[in-house]
Amino acid sequence: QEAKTIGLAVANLQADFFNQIKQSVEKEAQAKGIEVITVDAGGDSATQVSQIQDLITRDVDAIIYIPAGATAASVPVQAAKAANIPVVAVDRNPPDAPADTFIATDSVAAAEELGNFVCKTTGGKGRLAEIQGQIGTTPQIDRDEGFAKAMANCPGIEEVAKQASNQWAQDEGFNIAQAMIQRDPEITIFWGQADALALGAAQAAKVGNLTDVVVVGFDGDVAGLEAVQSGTLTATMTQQTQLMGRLALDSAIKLASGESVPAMQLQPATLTTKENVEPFLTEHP
Amino acid sequence: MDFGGVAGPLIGLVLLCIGFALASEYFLSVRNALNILDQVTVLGILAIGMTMVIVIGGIDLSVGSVLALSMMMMGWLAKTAGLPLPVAMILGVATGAACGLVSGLLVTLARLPPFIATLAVMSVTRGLANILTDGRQIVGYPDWFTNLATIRHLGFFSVTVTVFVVLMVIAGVFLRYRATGRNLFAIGGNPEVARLAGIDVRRYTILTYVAAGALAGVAAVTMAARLNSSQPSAGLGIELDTIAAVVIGGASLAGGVGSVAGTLIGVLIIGVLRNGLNLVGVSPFFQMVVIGSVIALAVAFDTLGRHRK
Amino acid sequence: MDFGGVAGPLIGLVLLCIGFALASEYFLSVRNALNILDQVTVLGILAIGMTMVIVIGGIDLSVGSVLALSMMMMGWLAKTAGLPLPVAMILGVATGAACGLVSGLLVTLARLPPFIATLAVMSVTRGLANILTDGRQIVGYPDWFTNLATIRHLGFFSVTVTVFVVLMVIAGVFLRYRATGRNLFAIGGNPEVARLAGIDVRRYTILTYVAAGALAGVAAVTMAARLNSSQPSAGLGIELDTIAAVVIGGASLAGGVGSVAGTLIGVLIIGVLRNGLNLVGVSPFFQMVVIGSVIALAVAFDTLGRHRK
Amino acid sequence: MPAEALAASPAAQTAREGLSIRGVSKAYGPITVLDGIDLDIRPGECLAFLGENGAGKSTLSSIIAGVVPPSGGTMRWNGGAYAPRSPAEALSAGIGLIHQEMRLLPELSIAENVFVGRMPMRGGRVDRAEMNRRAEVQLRRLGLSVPATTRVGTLKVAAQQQVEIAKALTLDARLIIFDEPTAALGGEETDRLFEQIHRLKAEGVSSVYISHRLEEIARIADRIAVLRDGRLVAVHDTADVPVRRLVEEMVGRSVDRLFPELAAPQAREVLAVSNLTSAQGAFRDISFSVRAGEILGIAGIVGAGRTELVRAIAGADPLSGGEIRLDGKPLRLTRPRDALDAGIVLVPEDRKAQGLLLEQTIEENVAVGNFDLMDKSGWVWPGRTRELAKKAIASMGVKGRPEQLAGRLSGGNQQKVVIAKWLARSPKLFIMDEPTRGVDVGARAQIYEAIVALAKAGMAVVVVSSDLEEVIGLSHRVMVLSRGQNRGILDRGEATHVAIMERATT
Ligand SMILES: Nc1ncnc2c1ncn2[C@@H]1O[C@H](COP(=O)(O)OP(=O)(O)OP(=O)(O)O)[C@@H](O)[C@H]1O
Ligand SMILES: Nc1ncnc2c1ncn2[C@@H]1O[C@H](COP(=O)(O)OP(=O)(O)OP(=O)(O)O)[C@@H](O)[C@H]1O
Ligand SMILES: [Mg+2]
Ligand SMILES: [Mg+2]
Repeated sequence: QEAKTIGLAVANLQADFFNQIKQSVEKEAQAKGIEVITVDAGGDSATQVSQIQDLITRDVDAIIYIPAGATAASVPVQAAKAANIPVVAVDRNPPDAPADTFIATDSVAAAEELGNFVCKTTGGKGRLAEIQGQIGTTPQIDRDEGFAKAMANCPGIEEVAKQASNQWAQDEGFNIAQAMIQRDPEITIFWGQADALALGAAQAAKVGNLTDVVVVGFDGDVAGLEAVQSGTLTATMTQQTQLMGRLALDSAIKLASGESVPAMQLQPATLTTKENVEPFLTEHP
Repeated sequence: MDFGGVAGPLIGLVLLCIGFALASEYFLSVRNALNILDQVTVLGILAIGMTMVIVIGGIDLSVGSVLALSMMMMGWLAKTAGLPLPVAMILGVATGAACGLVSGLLVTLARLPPFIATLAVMSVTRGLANILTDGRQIVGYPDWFTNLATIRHLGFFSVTVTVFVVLMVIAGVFLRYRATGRNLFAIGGNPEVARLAGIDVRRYTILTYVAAGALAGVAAVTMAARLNSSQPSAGLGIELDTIAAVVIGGASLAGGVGSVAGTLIGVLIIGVLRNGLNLVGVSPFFQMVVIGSVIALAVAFDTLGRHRK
Repeated sequence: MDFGGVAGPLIGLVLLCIGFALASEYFLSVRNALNILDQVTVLGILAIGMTMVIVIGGIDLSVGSVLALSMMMMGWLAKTAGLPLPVAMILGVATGAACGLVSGLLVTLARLPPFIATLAVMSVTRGLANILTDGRQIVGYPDWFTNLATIRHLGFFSVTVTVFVVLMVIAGVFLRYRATGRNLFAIGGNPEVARLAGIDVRRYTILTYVAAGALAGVAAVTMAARLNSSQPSAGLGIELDTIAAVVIGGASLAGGVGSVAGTLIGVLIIGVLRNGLNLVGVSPFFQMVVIGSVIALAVAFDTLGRHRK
Repeated sequence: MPAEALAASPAAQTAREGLSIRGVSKAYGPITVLDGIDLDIRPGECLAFLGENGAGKSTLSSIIAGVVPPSGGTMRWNGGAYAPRSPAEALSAGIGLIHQEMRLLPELSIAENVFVGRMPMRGGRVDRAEMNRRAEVQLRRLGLSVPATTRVGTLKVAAQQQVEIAKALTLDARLIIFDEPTAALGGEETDRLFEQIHRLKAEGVSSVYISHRLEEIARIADRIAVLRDGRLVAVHDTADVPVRRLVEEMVGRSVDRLFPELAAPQAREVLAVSNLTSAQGAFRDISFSVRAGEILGIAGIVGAGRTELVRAIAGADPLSGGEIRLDGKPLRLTRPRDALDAGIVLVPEDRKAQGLLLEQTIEENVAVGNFDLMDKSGWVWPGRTRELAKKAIASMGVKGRPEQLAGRLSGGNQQKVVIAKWLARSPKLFIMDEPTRGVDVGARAQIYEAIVALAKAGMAVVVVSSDLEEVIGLSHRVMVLSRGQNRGILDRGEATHVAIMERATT
């Protein structure tokens, strides 16, 4: 049986990371002559359950599921399975009902690598301010965990501030960082758990006339990469969104035609600095 | 039945259905109709409460957040505090009612405009919903619980859809045929007139917000069953959808006008739109454009029609 | 100056500042004061337009989305269409004004309730903002542009803050000392009385929404400079903050009451709250609880005080 | 209750039955509105409250009906202590009020308005059939025959007032307070109402009747309580008190004559209307003219189309044909501003809905629409606004300060503000629709004086009124409308009650 129609349920297109995956899936599908039906949950899991229901009604051959909400809901996977439609989970996987395959970046490892880099560039010394993502979400928890692992091996860096954002948004990052600088003008390192947060922090550092701060982000979205190139960000972890999109589509096609794919397909993220950012900007991995 | 008030939106709904039936072969089927009912259950239950609030001339921005708090409270009570799930369900609904009580008191005793009172409650309850588990969701409800939302008895209605339909009927009868229900229209028309007629405006106002809160609690239980989890981010932004549904259904934000039948149609218009656009495969961004336009059209159609009369 | 209308919120603001000054040693400094001004610029510019809309008895839910569309339009015109940035900036503001025109026409000609008209525009413009670049953000503005938001001239005001302050003053003078401005209050008080008094209610209503849209466009340029990018998700949910600021500032959602001075205080209350809570290091969830409570308290304080008079 | 039982021992019953008010006072902040009122209302009597605007009549009524609490004093009702905390409590004790500001629920039906808060139930449901039936019976008695399912918002002012009255009459109350029930009614409807009050009397129900029309009070009241500045001045048996005395008591001075002398109009024609036809069908083919210095009265029964006619001339309503000339120049009126710019002003019939911004100050109300008088370039100077407001207040003798909220003024004073506001424009044509609705005698005399002064100053004046006394006493000529048509224009000599009514009812 040949796959013709693939359903793509995106968590939230307002987040660049998801949007890039979506674009990659659509681009790849167009090249392969497959129809993709995209739905956007706008971050709400209940909406997403409805949308998956609609995709099932629409009789798609496979569903690519990027779960919305704090952590992945299992209901969509169960519903699809009940209708004999294979599911490819991307970024997050429902723990109690895993999808047929799971494609994601190994966030813990990536965050640890980033932490080690920070330790190295600063010579293992400095005052660290951390801007977390939305509390309780999988990426926030994983990135916290990975970075903390690295910091445990880097005693010279002192964590002086840690504050969560609500929407992973740049404006929030700006305001939170501004407050942090107000409290402690001696901050030397900003770690934003997403590029947007890091960019906000960088802007705050600029306005606050902080020189020689190291600002690192995560995701490697276009704005983040350009900022790395211009030196605004010291480094970011580039997730291979294009690759993940292609992989998701390929897996979906394979599953639809009855082939098997590995249950876990974790992708590494690339530590990106001024030295290696160039190719990523011309073609995002 | 008297179609007076709901003829406009009803025509809109029918047109919409015809359009989608033509555009997508998957639209017109019993299964899809049941799907739509499934999908609008939460919105519909919230809209019942919102109808009453809007009829008395108020507005409730907090429904989405109250839903989230009730949902988390239920989950927390069942999972962390170890209460039996049915008890936790009841306490979840009670949580919603308590939030409604706060809104009601803010509106009547503190004399806050409903917009502000419920905006404040919205912010506070969203915070509390997150604080309860530090932003994490609660998963792993027993099967019987999720079955409430997923198993369609006799091939038709799941328990949650049944609850929705029953609540609609009760609220419809209440607003049309009970003196108490009619009094709500008097309050919305002019609270001073209502007071002079011996209606206890304060008490009714408070009770209306309590009812809306309790219904948000019921919606929360429904959604938890549907999602098989409790999420602190649930219901984000749903208040605007709910208000839109009620107003599309012919209610006036100035108060004193509205009906449950109209609201049902409003809810279905939104549900059918979302479902149909997904089935046709309209891209998400373009969906926003279409939904906004249809809302404007539906209400314009109705108000212009009414004005010409 | 006449503190009549704004005394209540002003006291609230002062209390808040005293509280934060005691709670955090970092709060009370010129630099932090400038930070706060920076942080409220976008909200403040939006609130100016919202004040006028609320004064005429309307409401504008679309400001956040219109901001996003204007921002994307500016970016798209500059980056993709290749227009010079200053021209794109002007066209960005014009985009906002055009959206306001649509809202105004929906309210006056199609007779939609402002809530629904602007809700529809909100949905449509958010969709368009995303469609323009398929949801991608636009980055890489020239330095001179971001400097508008970041460089504090003479150690004090950045260009964007200056624009905000100037707009506040203009709007304040307009609403208090121009016949046109006073007429807006009459329209909000009772549109029929205003019409019989020779005021062209329709025209003024449309122009008010256009002004609010244009101001959302100005806010968009400001935000783009501040963020050094254009984002289709910008301004999500900011409409509720904006309305809250205006109402905290003493305006009435029933129309006919409001002032720019009050709005400024409302905006500062929200700005100080956010900034102060960040300085004290309060977690975001607990911030929601505090912000909701303070909003309720501030308005209750004001309305109860007014009622006692 | 059988009438014989009442007659048996009246003295004993006064003690046990009826309402006795002792030392009731009311203050709003520092302002005392009622001051130590002692009054008895006997069973089966109709007691009138008489007093100037702002004397405290409505406030006293509101206290009796539990709408506002008194600041001091006590009441006893049928022998027991009576201190209602809400209208609900007063209603259940058998005391009802029809409020001066008729405020109905425009979106609901007539029947639902009549029975709001106490709908008849059957089998757990509202018994709509019964409710509609009873409402229709009551309305027919009042002379209004429309289906009880009609939406109240579609009714004209007069019919709405009748609905309000029907509401009170179906209360089953033992004491009903009518606060200016006839302000919007014509003679016919008033007669019907009086029949109903007589019926109540016969059933032993007490009533309080408030009106500024002395002749009505003379007809219906058994006794008259005169209030002035919040104090009870006197209580009279209606039979033995001359009108002159009443007026003196309520105004505190004597009002020699209500209507001032008219001066002869000039020859110059200011307004010439020919073949005017409403786009909404309220009137057709109307022609008349008004000269400088002339007062033209427009009479007619309720619903004759008078309001629509003057609104159209003021640019507020659309026309479908005919011509309006002002000073010989034809006007094209598409909106009120056009009329204002041409020099036509209108004092509308419903001051609350059309004339005043209730939540704004007197100053603001006077200024709106008059900003161009103060500064052509559109700037607003607080000093000038204040000055204009002060002048306006002085010109009409408004009891109020510029910074006072218009909604807090008594009805008469509100009316004066609306007139004063347009006086400031020195218009060419001054139109007033029911200018003295709800206005006390003293103030009425002042308003008449102002109207005559306008004419003397060379303005053309048009006065629409349902009060025949008023049109006759005030006008050089009277035009009578009936069912949207001009039934003739009567000169001052010919305009008698009979002549007008004959034409008005054809
Ligand atoms: N809520 C209020 N606050 C302050 N003053 C008030 C309020 N209500 C009424 N008053 C004042 O009380 C006085 C008496 O008012 P009331 O309405 O009883 O007069 P009235 O005799 O009924 O006059 P009218 O004939 O014009 O109806 C007026 O001066 C009025 O301004
Ligand atoms: N908008 C309208 N459309 C159609 N008919 C109308 C409209 N407004 C009023 N009418 C009708 O026009 C007639 C004249 O009404 P109008 O209010 O002018 O009477 P009036 O003589 O001023 O009496 P009143 O004392 O009630 O003011 C009425 O029969 C009314 O029903
Ligand atoms: Mg009165
Ligand atoms: Mg009239």
